[in-house]
Amino acid sequence: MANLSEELEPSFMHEVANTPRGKGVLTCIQCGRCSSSCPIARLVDEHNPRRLMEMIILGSRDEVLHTKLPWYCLSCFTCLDRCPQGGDVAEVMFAIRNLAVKEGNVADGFAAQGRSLVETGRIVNPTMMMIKKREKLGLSKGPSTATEEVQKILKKTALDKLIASKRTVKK
Amino acid sequence: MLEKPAVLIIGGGISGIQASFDLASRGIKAYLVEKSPSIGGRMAQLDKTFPTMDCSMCILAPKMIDCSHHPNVELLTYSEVKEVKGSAGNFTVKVIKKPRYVDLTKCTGCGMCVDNCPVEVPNEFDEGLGMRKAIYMPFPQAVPRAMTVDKENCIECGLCEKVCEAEAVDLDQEPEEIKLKVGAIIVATGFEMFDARRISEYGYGRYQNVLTSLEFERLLSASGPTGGHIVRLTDGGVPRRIAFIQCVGSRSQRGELPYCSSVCCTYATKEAILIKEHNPESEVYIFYIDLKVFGKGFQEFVNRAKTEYGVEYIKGHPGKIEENPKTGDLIIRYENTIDGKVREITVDLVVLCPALIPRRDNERLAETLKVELDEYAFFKAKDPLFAPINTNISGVFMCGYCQGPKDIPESVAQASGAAAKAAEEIALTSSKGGVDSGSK
Amino acid sequence: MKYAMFWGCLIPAREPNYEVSVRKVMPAFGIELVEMEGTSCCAPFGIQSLDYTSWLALAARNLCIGEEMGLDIVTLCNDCYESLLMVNKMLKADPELKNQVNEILAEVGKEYKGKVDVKNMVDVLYDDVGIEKIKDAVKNPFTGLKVATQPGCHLTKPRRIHFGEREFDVLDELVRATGAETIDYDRRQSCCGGPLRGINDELARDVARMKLISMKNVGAECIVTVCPFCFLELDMSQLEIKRHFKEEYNLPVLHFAELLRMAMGMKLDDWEIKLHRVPLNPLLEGRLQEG
Amino acid sequence: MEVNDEVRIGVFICHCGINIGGVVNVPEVVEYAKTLPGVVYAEDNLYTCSSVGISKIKEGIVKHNLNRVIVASCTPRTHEPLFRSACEEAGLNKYVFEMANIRDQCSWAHMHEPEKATEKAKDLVRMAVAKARLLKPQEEPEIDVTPSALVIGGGISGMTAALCLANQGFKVYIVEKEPELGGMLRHLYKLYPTMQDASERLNQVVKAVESNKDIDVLTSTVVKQVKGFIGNFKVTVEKGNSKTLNLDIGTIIVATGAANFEPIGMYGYKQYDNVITQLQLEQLLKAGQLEKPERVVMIQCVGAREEKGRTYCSRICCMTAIKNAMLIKELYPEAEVCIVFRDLQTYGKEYERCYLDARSKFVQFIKYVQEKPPEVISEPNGKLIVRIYDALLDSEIEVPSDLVVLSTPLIPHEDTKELSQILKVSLGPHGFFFEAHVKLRPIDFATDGIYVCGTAHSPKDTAESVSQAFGVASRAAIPMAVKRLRTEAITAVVDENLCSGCGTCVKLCPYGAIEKDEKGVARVTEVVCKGCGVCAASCPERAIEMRHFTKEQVTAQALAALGRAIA
Repeated sequence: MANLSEELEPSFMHEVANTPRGKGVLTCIQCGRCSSSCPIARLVDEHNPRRLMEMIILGSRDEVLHTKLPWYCLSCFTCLDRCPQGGDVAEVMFAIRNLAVKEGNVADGFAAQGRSLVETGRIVNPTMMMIKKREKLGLSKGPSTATEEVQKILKKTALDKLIASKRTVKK
Repeated sequence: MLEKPAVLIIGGGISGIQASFDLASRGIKAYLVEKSPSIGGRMAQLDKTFPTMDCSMCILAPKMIDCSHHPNVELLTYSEVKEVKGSAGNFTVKVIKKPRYVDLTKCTGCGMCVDNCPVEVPNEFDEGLGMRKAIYMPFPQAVPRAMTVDKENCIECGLCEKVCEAEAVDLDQEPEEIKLKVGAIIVATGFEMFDARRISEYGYGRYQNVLTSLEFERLLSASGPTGGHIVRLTDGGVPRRIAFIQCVGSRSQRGELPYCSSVCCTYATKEAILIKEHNPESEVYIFYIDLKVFGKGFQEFVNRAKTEYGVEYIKGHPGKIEENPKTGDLIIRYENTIDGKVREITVDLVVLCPALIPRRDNERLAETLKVELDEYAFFKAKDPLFAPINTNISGVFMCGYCQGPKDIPESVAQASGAAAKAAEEIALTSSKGGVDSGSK
Repeated sequence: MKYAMFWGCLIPAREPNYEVSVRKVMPAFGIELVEMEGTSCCAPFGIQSLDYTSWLALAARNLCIGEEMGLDIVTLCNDCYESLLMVNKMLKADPELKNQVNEILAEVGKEYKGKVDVKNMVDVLYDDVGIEKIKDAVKNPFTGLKVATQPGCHLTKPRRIHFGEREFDVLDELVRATGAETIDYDRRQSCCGGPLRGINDELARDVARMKLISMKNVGAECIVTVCPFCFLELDMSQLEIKRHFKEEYNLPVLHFAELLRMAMGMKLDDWEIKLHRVPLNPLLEGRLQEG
Repeated sequence: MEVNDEVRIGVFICHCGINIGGVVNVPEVVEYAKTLPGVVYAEDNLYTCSSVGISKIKEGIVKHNLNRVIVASCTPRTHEPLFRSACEEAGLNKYVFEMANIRDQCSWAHMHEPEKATEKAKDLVRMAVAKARLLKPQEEPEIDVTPSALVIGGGISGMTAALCLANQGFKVYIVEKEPELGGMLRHLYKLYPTMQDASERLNQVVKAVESNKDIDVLTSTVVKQVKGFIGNFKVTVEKGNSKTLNLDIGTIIVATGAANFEPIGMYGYKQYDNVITQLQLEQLLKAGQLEKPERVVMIQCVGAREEKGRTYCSRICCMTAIKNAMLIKELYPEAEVCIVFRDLQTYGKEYERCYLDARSKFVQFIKYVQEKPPEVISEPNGKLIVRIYDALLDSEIEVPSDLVVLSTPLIPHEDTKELSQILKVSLGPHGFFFEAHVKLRPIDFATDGIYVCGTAHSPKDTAESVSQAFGVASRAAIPMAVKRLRTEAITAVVDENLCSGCGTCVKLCPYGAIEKDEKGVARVTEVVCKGCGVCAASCPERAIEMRHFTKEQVTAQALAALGRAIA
């Protein structure tokens, strides 16, 4: 396991707890039920939700936000189901991802989804071939999309700028 | 005013017995009301006790006998408190003696009736693992040493009545109402076990080889359903690998019990040592969150389990248990949080340590006594630090697990404390009441 | 019963067969699905991972459309359901949060009032239609067919954990209504692996594989799901696993709407059958085409 | 019927339903008993312990002029008192009664060999007859109990016990070696879990004690000498090492509390001035002298739960650390607090919630393992670095800190050894007082009339100490309420001319019932003796004998067992 003795920032715990969906980190008693239930932790050693919570408590901000750690989670809520503290490990995961994205650390797949959302108002759009097939079957081209309204909203929430500023990830 | 000072004690477990014996020994009449057919409480179900490994019944039975033989103690078993009126120093209590359908003065507990009774039902004393007849004595050392007829399951064939040489069976006995005048009341109703079925990921109630610790204690006991042999319930074989899981329902903020039941880490250690004594090559694992070793001699007890017996303590609460339907083996998924590795281990038997919770009928009893319960439904102390034994009603005291999680020595000490507070109450109210009780 | 139909984007774009089945089955039970104009992405977990406020705003905007139509919204896809349901509940419970969101919605002249509810197709079938009516409509029961259901995490877990709502077995009961048998397999409540598609495809495939193994162990013959993500994942990963691990599972994946449609005697068109990467024909010859 | 006249023994043999009768041929044993010398009457009955059986014994004694009675049935442990009182009610001294256990030690043990079991039953009856012939009546001495209690230690435990006893109408003396009452609570600021103010609540109790006319408070006073036994203790106390007082005491309560361990040489204590103990921190908080720390690191189990030596867990340090952490957060919200622990002892109903409250206030919790304890290093600028191996992250981390607080265990006071000798009570492996039975007599001593409560018994918090204090108030009240005690009749007797004065018996007696007199001869205080027989068995000169189990009687039984005819 990496040596964590680089700069530890105790304020990181405060930062995550005050991020929406992040306050669950404070209820964690390190019991290990989430990591032993997580389908990903079973397959991959790097991903361990319990250890991630301990890293947040300790304040290893750099290790958590500037690596691939936030991007293993399936958001399948099994950990949330098993956590005796009603703590929100899965919810905290979203908080860390939001913070990571602010620092330019975005998993490629989600960045692509973001771009498609900003351009078309949807993540997935029917291909030309699919549109032809749908029309042949008497179906509409697909549900109508209020793209401009979406773009106005995303300008207000500055999601467009957020995705544009992607920086390379450390590990 | 009271002719003779008397105290009502509700609950015949070790706390109730100790409080009654203390009061009786100093000349105060003790009415000990116990809901089940015999006093003895939870301790009677245990095989051994920590940290000394005394056989539980061997140190409990003499106390039960001394208590029941004491001239100042009146045992009201198979009875319940129905109504309480009056105030400190002068309570009037109505107790309902449920019909036992056996005359206590005649029955000597010889067991002829049991041999002839055709009806077999699961025995609550064995947590349902063993069977008992419709006419039964909960356990061999029961006090009073007499049979009780369980009318729900009795088919009224009358065989027991026929074979009883002492003519003690009386199948048309009626409930009896008794009125008592007491100066103080002590509540000692003990605890129940959290229903481990509610933690569905551990499969209790679905997987046969997942037991609760009290069921396992019955397997360990010589008076238990297997005469003290530890067996797998699926195939009756001797289990080689056994895992204990702590905090099942305890320390949980998601709708189960948010507190620590205090005794499970230590009794799990005891049961682990007993397994190793029964079968030295067996492997025993204890999965825990924080090992609670705070009591006198507890840490040394755990050290012995680790070094002398080789019990393995793993800091990591398992996420799930799966059953191999063919073999009945159990696959535990856990993370050893010390080395951060997520692993699987296959064991023959899993023993869950469920939370210990207040008795369900504490609500009804609290209403009868007009005492407050706390948010867990334990009885609420007037002041947790300086008046832990007083309730909000003067003259009504409490001791043992019904006040909060504690082990046997703390319950016994607190039971003596309740006896002191009751005696103090009687001394104060009787001196106020004019007639000098002579003890000043 | 009338509902505002929120199709989402994955079903119309990738699985029109699911849409066709729904359009055929629902009217048969007197459920009228009114098209929603000018919807957008529901902001599923992918977008929630990017930005919290954008999630609330986008989901709330969609909810406003339902409010303007005065109809409760019905969704098919688990992710649309989870996103709209959670935002709907959060905004109803937290007026301060609602005002924040309405400030953003003001940009597009909309205001969230919290007048409608969000339902999933499974709830509509179970509550409004009811098991008995479904059983009556079944002409071609799948007696003996061993089905492993995949209700999906986003449909069942958040609402049960956060709001203590309904357990898993709603989909099982619906499947049994079509005459089929549902099997309990150990990894029933675990994830299909879909959300990691595009992020870590091998990992997604391995998670799916764990689930397939668990289904095969108990003798499942096919998989029935309601979520397009689970459908794609469990369907496509069987081919990848065959290539990579040389293991064959041959568990055809069906949307419940398709299963119900066939049980009601309607036949699937060829193009719909072709959209299932794991061939349906072992399922079709034996049972489905007589009706 | 005088006992020393001709021996007339009656033998009552029990079927115990099928428990004995189902294996042993009881009528055959009855006939055999009639052939034994001294036996004038023998009979069997289905249940000797039933009301019918008891009346048959009484009738037998009168009708056949019996002066010895034997019941061959089950275990004396549960039924001897019952049969002895039957003999008493029929006018016989209850010590001319002997039991033969032909159930647990015969019919149950040899369930599958009825013939051999019957023979063994005959042997057991023959042995009982051999002994019964030599039995003599014994008397249970009675003693008066002075209704006054001595409470050693004026802390919360001692005061609570004293108040409860006084309210029950007994005279109480509190002896406190410090110049004022209060004990440990005087040094505390707030009490967990309710955060009540320690001194405010303590003063209420002290006022109640000082204003109670039945309690005499003797401060700056120590116990010098204790003579006598339960109900009749002669206690000499010394006030301000000048005046001595003699007190007549019925029961003694040890409530001497415990001391704080000074972790000299550990984690830089006394080496760096910003390394303090939890108690010192609490006093700073109480006096409002704690400057705003940037980062506080608390280390648990300092000098406790060790491999060897202080192996015990001191129970209160985790909760003390959490309480002090919360107090610091209340005073300075931006201060960071980090608790480095091994196993958090937040047991019971309330303490888990305090732990979670601390976490919700951003207190960090880091787990270390015994093999890799933290290290405290001092930087040139006076700042401290705490190097910790975080077991839950399997990695070495360094935490800068401007205040390190060590959670240390409670240890016995130095004068505990001396007090245990004065009271002749024993100490446990770690120097705390050793109770009669850890499970069922946790606050009694083996020696009657002396009780223990509070941290003198073992580390515990205020609520637990108070509960135990009320407990000893009941235990001590029992002898004082009944005013007269009947004590054990089967006691040890020392033969002066055989005793060599070696003192083995004095050392071994668990109840402190033997002392050497001026002539150096062992003297038994009969009322304290429990008749356990340890002294008799270990006396190298065979100088000590037990009443009711004399050498002659036991030899006769042994010979009978070997089948020799009874002389």
